[in-house]
Amino acid sequence: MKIAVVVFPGSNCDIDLFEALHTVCGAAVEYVSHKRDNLDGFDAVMLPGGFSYGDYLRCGAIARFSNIMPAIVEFAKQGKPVFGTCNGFQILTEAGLLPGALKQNDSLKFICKTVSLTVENNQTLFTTQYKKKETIALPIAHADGSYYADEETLAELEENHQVVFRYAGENPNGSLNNIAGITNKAGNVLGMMPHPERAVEAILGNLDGLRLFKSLLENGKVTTEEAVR
Amino acid sequence: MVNVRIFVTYKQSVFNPQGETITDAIHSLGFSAVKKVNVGKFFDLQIEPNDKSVEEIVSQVSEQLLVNFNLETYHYEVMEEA
Amino acid sequence: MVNVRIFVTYKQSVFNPQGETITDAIHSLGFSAVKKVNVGKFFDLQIEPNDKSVEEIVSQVSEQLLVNFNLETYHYEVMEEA
Amino acid sequence: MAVKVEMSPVEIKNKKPYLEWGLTEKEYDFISEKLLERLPNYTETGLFSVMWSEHCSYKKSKPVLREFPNRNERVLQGPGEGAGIVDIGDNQAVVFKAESHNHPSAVEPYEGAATGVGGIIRDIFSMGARPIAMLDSLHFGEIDNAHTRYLINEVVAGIGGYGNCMGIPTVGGETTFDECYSGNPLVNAMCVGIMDQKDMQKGQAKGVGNAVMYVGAKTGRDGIHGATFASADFADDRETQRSAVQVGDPFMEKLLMEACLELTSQHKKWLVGIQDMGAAGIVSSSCEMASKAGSGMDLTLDNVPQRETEMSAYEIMLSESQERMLLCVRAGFEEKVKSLFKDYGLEAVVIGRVTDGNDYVLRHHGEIVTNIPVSSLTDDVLEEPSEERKPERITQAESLSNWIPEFTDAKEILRKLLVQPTIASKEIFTQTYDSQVRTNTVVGPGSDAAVLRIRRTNKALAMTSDGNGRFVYLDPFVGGQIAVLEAAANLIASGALPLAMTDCLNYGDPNDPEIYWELHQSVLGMSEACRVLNTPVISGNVSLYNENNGEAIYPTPMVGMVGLVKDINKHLTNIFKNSGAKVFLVGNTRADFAGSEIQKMLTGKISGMLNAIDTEFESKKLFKLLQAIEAGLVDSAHDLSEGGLAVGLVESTFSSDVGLDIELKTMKAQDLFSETPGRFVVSVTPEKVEKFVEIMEDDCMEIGETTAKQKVHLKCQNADFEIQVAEAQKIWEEAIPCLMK
Ligand SMILES: Nc1ncnc2c1ncn2[C@@H]1O[C@H](COP(=O)(O)OP(=O)(O)O)[C@@H](O)[C@H]1O
Ligand SMILES: [Mg+2]
Repeated sequence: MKIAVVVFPGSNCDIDLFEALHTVCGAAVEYVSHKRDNLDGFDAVMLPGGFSYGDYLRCGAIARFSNIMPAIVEFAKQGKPVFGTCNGFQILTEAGLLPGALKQNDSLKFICKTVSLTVENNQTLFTTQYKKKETIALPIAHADGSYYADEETLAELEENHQVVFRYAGENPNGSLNNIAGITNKAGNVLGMMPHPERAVEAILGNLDGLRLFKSLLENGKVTTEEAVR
Repeated sequence: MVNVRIFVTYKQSVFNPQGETITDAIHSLGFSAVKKVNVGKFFDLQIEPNDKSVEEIVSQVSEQLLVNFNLETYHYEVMEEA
Repeated sequence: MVNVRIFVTYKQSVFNPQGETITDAIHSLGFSAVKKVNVGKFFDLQIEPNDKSVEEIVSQVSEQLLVNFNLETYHYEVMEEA
Repeated sequence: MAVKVEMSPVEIKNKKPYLEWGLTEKEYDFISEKLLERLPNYTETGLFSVMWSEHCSYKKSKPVLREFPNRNERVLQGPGEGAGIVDIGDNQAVVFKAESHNHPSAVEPYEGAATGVGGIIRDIFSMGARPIAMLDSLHFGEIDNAHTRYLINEVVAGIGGYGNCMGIPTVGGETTFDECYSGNPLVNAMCVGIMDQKDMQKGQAKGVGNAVMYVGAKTGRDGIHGATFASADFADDRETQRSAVQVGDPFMEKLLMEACLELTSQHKKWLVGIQDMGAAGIVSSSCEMASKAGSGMDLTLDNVPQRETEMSAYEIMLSESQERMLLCVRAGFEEKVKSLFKDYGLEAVVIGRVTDGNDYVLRHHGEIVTNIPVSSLTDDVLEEPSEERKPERITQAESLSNWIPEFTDAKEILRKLLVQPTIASKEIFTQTYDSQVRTNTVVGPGSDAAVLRIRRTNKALAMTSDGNGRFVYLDPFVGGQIAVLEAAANLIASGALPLAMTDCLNYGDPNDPEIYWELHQSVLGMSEACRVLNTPVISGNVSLYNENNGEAIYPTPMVGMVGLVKDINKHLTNIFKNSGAKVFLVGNTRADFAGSEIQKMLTGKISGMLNAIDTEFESKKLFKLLQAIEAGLVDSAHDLSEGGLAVGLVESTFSSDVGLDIELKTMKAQDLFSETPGRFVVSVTPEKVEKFVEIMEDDCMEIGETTAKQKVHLKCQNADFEIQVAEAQKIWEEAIPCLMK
């Protein structure tokens, strides 16, 4: 399985994803420039955190128009795994690959800390190595992570089990339904504000993110259809 | 050259934490006369219409880029000549 | 109740990277007719004037809180009745 | 904007506009009579006024800075370049420097702090190093008024706003509060980078015919006379469209950084030299690059990318617009460099060439607007001898006996100390900094020093920034020693060997002989400690004229120090790990209350003399402790500073599972709060105690043990009390959030 880590101007967690996948998990990974127009030869694509285009206008709003985006949309339509963390999640919502939007934290401040999450759905490509309802801890680092969707969308998300991670205990940013991460309906696109790639090594004090990448690497071997439920 | 001002605000149903924080701050400065604050942003566009009309340009730019319809809504005004 | 809209913009000489980035994005969408974009924010205040006049309140709130005079400047409009 | 008609050379001589720009009459006369042998024109006078400012020339502080040791076997680059460089083995090097942005932050706290961060980051990547961490050293007034709260909120947001966007973790720093900083906050930022030694760059422009290239943001009128501007200038600026405030664009800088790093690491053949444009923009970077190489330079200002219209040569040269770099590119490789930058969406432009000789020539609109020797800007600055005088307050204090605290309820004192802003948790600030991006942060904000692993090695770097203006105010020499000692102690507590240091020297008006004496004495104290610890000063920055309503701030040198952790698995934090460990106090405790937190808390002011420090003795003790840590004998270590032993003990239980049972047979209650420097609380598992004591000898004293109960029991000669860990932690955590409301 070969994974693309997309680099937008202003991405800054690209190296973190790369190292987590490559150095820690031993996966085949390649940086892919936003200028490229195809994802030929890749089996999964990851959108890193950071401040693409300075987060000017809205977070992720301008990145959505980069050259690589049509290829990512097509990739997602084909049911292949697409993952976005933090700014990557924001880009996925702006691009319409995930429903809803991320707005400014209720505190109006950037917040970097480790939060508790409940794994709500362990049947996705990305979460099979977690237990359902398991509580894990992952770092967050964002100023605009308050998930919003209208009531109808929220109801649909809940009904389809698209909410994958929920803040447990304190809600750090005001997200509706305590949502920290969601998939699309088909389950092959996951976006989340927390940073699993920052929690894959014992020396950094947290291993709870590791199983997300391991799940994907394991499930990548089987076809997407089979892996989703 | 046409100058257009596009106003973007959160939809009424969406909680805007800024508005409340600012209202509180205004009250703590002693201005109890201010009952409510809403915050929005605006974009001033200088447009030199070519094949498309100003309305077309404004609505397309707004819809494709400037406004996120999950959260926001917009309207615009054509300003006086530059 | 009086509704006031306060417009806050960067001073002309202040470097505003947002505007340029947005202009570039608009051009890459193919709208070359848009020559320039400026970004600003606005505050809609609902005011129930008491001892102070609306002008006094608006100018004081703007100067003490809403506007950073190092970089920004403002003007306001009284809107129609709510 | 109307074009201003510039004064003629004769008008300049008569009307003396340069006085306002910071040049003295004596300097002006020296320039026109001795250096140029003619009257300088408007542009030239402007160039001299910024290049001869304290900010660029260090004319006041240079004699003092010469005291600093700046070499040892590890130093690859000392002061004189964008940043200093130190060998860390494996053909790698660490690069670091600190910079102050006090005055800009007082005027416009968000952008002032943000552009301070942006500037210091450019200093690091201009050396060819990848910035890996930021630290900040902040000093504000007391949190008892809206303006201070505003300054704090904005400064902290500015530092986070820039660093977060750049993807450089802000991992450490310090924040203190004292009335003397209320109108003049100190905002110092330090950046640490890492590089392969083969990628080392210099800010030099050599080789006749090589290109001088400009890259990055366009030039505007921002920050003109940034070095000399005063807040008063802004009061009347409300109605105008003009603003001299520099605005940062971290997105632009991120692109600039990645592009420059690609250039310095992969295309060394193309590049001769590189330097960032900091204070005094194009003029200082270009003439310094020429001066270092002994070259001349010929620049055409019409080629400088500009974002405002009708800028004069004077304005173009003096602008302090951010996010710009100057390159010297080997002739023939200009197009290659352009296309590299274009790939990142940036424009690189040839603005001139390196020339033979020593002439600094500027052309604008077809005219030569400047033609002066390069060296007249960089080397011929008149160093002015400064007067020095020991302040009256110190002479007086010498004859008085020192204050000793008196109280009955030690527990109440401890509780009150824990909520003093300088001691209380700073998490409300540090959690707005991304401290983890790039996933190397092993220890982030909150411990004695931050620790970052170096990928693909077994090593780590520890880093800290420290300063304590109160001590320096009471006794500049000893205070200077303590500042260095404390930084080293923070590194050692983390398991690192101190390598070298940088500094920001924040003082008042140096024309005041008492202030100059403080500057001189404190640098002597710092230098002495540096020599003994073998931590040379490899870079630094001076910020003078820090005054608030005519009152100087405390003399506040900030020390930024970096250390090497040889085995990452041996690094330590300040938090106790296990119950049943033996707790030791390392270092002797004296009655050191002058300038202490308890003195300030109980008397509302600071006073007295500091006890002398034997740095040789302190250094031996520090290195013994490091030896014990490197031998894996120690579980946790915390160096003691503000609040003394009692505060240090309690802090080390926070967020752990353990409590403490401590008995101090030799101490009275007041000693719990003494701030004798060079002390540590360490915990050692019982089976390692013997070996630990063998190394530490009588520099350590067993004082109790960690327990499984969640409370701290403290007993000394005349006090015996308990405090719940949860309760202590809660008041410590809530103190600043509560004050900031
Ligand atoms: N207090 C100091 N201690 C040691 N070196 C200093 C000090 N102040 C300045 N320097 C050195 O002098 C040189 C010029 O400093 P500075 O003008 O602040 O650099 P920059 O141009 O990057 O802003 C640098 O090499 C710096 O490290
Ligand atoms: Mg410490």
